[in-house]
Amino acid sequence: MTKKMLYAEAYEELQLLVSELENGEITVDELADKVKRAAQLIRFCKEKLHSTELEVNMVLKELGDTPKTASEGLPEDRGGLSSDFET
Amino acid sequence: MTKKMLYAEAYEELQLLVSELENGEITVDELADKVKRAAQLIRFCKEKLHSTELEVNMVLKELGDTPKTASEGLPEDRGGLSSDFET
Amino acid sequence: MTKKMLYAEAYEELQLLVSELENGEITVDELADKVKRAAQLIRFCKEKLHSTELEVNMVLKELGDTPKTASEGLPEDRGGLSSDFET
Amino acid sequence: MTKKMLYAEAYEELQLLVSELENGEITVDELADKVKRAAQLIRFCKEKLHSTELEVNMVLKELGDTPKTASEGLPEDRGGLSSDFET
Amino acid sequence: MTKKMLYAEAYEELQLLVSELENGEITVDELADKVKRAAQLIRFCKEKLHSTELEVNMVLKELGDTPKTASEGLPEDRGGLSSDFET
Amino acid sequence: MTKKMLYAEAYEELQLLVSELENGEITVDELADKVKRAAQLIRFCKEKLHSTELEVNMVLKELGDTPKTASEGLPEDRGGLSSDFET
Amino acid sequence: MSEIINGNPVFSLKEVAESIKRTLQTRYTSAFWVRAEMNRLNFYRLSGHCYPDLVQKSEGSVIAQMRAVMWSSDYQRINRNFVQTTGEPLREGITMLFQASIQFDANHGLSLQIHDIDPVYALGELEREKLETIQKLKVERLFGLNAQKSLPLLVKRLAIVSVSTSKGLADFEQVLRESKSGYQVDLMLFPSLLQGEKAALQIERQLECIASVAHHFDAVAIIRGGGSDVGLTAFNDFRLASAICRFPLPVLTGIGHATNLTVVEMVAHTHAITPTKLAEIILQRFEIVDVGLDRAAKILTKSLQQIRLEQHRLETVSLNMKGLTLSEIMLNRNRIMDKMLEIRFISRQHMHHENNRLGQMQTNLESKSGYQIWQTASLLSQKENDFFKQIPAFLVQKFVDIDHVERLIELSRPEKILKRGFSIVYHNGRALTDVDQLHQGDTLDIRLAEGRVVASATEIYETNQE
Repeated sequence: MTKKMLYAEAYEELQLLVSELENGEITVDELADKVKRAAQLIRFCKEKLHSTELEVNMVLKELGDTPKTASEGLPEDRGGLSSDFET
Repeated sequence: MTKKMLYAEAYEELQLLVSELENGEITVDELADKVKRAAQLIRFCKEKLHSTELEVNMVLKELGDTPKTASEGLPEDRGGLSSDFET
Repeated sequence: MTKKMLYAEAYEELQLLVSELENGEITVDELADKVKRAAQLIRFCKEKLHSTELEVNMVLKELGDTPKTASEGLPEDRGGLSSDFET
Repeated sequence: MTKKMLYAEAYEELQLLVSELENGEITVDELADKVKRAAQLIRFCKEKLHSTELEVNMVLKELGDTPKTASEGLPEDRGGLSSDFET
Repeated sequence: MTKKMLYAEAYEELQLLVSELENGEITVDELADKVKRAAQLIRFCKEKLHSTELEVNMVLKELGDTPKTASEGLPEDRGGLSSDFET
Repeated sequence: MTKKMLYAEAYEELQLLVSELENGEITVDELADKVKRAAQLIRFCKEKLHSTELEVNMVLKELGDTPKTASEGLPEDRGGLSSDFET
Repeated sequence: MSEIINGNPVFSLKEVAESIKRTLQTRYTSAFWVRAEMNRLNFYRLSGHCYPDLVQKSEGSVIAQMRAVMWSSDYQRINRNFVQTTGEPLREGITMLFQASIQFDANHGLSLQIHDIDPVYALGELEREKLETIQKLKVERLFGLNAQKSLPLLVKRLAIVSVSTSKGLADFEQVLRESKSGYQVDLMLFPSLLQGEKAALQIERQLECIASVAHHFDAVAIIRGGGSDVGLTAFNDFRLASAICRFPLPVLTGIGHATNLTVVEMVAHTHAITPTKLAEIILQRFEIVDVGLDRAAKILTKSLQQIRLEQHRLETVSLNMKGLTLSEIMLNRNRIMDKMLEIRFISRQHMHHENNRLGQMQTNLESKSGYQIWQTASLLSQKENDFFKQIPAFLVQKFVDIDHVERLIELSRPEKILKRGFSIVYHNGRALTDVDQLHQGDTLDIRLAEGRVVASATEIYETNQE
């Protein structure tokens, strides 16, 4: 089964790798592969963090653009939002 | 079941999201979606507050316009108001 | 069942609304409606303070042949207002 | 069966040889051959270690070259990495 | 059966000769031969030791020429060694 | 049967003679012959001893010329000795 | 004076009356105090005199009865004093303390002439009477009943029991009318006398009348002007009081007086000490409501505050969320960075360690193999020494042994023995060792170290013969 990896899983695996390394459970034979894997995981996590940050920043920026007090006037096209907002 | 969301519910959900964030219960994987949801909720709450404020202001303005003592003369067209007052 | 709203009830309801407002027991969702209702009640109560209600003719008619009264000039026709005010 | 020797196996054999030497379990007749074998093992281990070090350093260097904060902009060609990253 | 003598055997025979001598088990008639034999054995052992030492020293010298820490750079022509190293 | 006399036999015979002499078992008549025989034997033994000593000394001298510690370098021409040494 | 008829003295009625009068006058020379109930006052407007009936009752029945007279001048004085003290004129039905003297008139018979009445005692009696009324109301569970009626928040329709000309009523209406806020209170007057004997009954009638149209009214007000404290008797009347207790609407009183509360006031829903005061009380209720409404209107604006507060909270939550989100990302980024540094450090350390171990191994290998060779070599040379060291000693020992043997042999040589003086005696070619076979005269060949001697045996001795 192929599924996209989660950040949490990647981080967990990374932690495992580090603790194996710390406890000297990794032999020289495995070392290069393990470090490669760790690098892959780190890169993946960084990517994920970056994309999340971009997304979050965009959302937050949009939010920040709405006036602080509603009384200062909301953009017109948002009038429909609250009525669209259903659960 | 689709129903319109309440401000109270939205605010509660928002607070839940924030407290999850505070307690570090949100993984990086969920973060973007959760923040999006929070932004949606905030926007909804702001809308709701704004519309409520407009409504309240209108009501209060109307109320303020009615003279304090009836002896100063009531507007005629309000005679019907009391008769509309049914439960 | 339609019954005339009592002043006391109206005043009491108003008081309740006001104390809810004061204690912040009203959610944003209810706020506009509650404020509207309170304004309506205030207006109704104010009307009452300054309106005439006693229908002297009716009293005399009901008393029939026993009007021993020397009514000192009552307003002729204010009776209609209060009777319109039903709940 | 011919298989590539592992560092761990090599090191173990080496340890055995050295401890035999220490315990005087090696006769003069075997000495030269054993020392030759030990030298071979040491050389193999060093090679292995060196190549591992080169590999690890390269991986770490590559990793270190990625900007520290993702927000400072990632190279474009790494965009595909996270999506390639499946388990 | 003719086979090359081992250092260990030679040394053992020598020890036997010494103890025979000590115990007075050697007659004057044998003495010369025995002495000759002992000398032969001693010479053989010395030869053996010497050649072993030379061999060991050469191996160790070769090994010593490789830097002790791999990180200081291994000679290029030894790159193939580890891959030749099979068991 | 004529065979070369052994030092051991000669010495034994001498000892026999001496004990006979000591026990007075030899008459004056035999005495001269026995003494003659003894002198003969003594001479033989001495000669044997001398020749043995010479031989041993020669061996020792040869051996003594080889250095005591093998590490100080063995003469080259003795390299072949150990290989000649077969049993 | 008296005639004799049939032998008996006979007196005329007048004589008898005068005799009685004389007797009484001599017997009752001064006035005295009498306690009695004034059953009837019997005031004659024309003459101004009163002829009260006095009675004494016991358990409901009259046990003594006497007429009395109060002359106009006495009555004026007495009544003035009485009103002054008790707040009401002399009236019937209460027990009083009279100062009286006995009068006898031929025409009118016996009567007590009242000179004075103790108003203080009457006051006590009145009070007692009032208490009895209250007690009775309580017994009948009427007392306080009207107070339980709920007075509407706004008393807008008020039935008034008063006299149309009453100053009190005028004051009451004026206060209501002149209320600055222009509150509207509708009044309807049900006129009635408020003092005098008929007052209680009239009031009661009007109350009945009002009760029949009670649904038009919020309350009834009994209004009586201030000034005179006289004539409040009606308001202690039991029947009126009980009617008020039972009245379907709240009964308010505005009865101006200075003395103690009347029973009617006690049982009324609300009482004010003057009509003006009552009007003020009613207006006050309006005022309270009005102020309440204004306050409510003001508080409604508080809802805007709530909205502001809510907006502020929302803003705070929003900022919080923003901060937390960014710090979460930062935290994770730092974690990843830490892991990277850790991996770098640990893997380098690992390799360094491994390298050191290998170096150690190499060093060990060198030293151990060198030592092994050195040790073997030294063992070998030890053996060599051991062996060759023994050889010379071995040979020397052998030489010594041979020398020893040689010396022994040397000592055994015959020549050596002969030289020391020994000689060998031969007989028949054999060396002699005893004299057994020897005979006298045998030839003996004696051998010396140097030379020979031939001799013959001359005497032979056995060994034991010597």
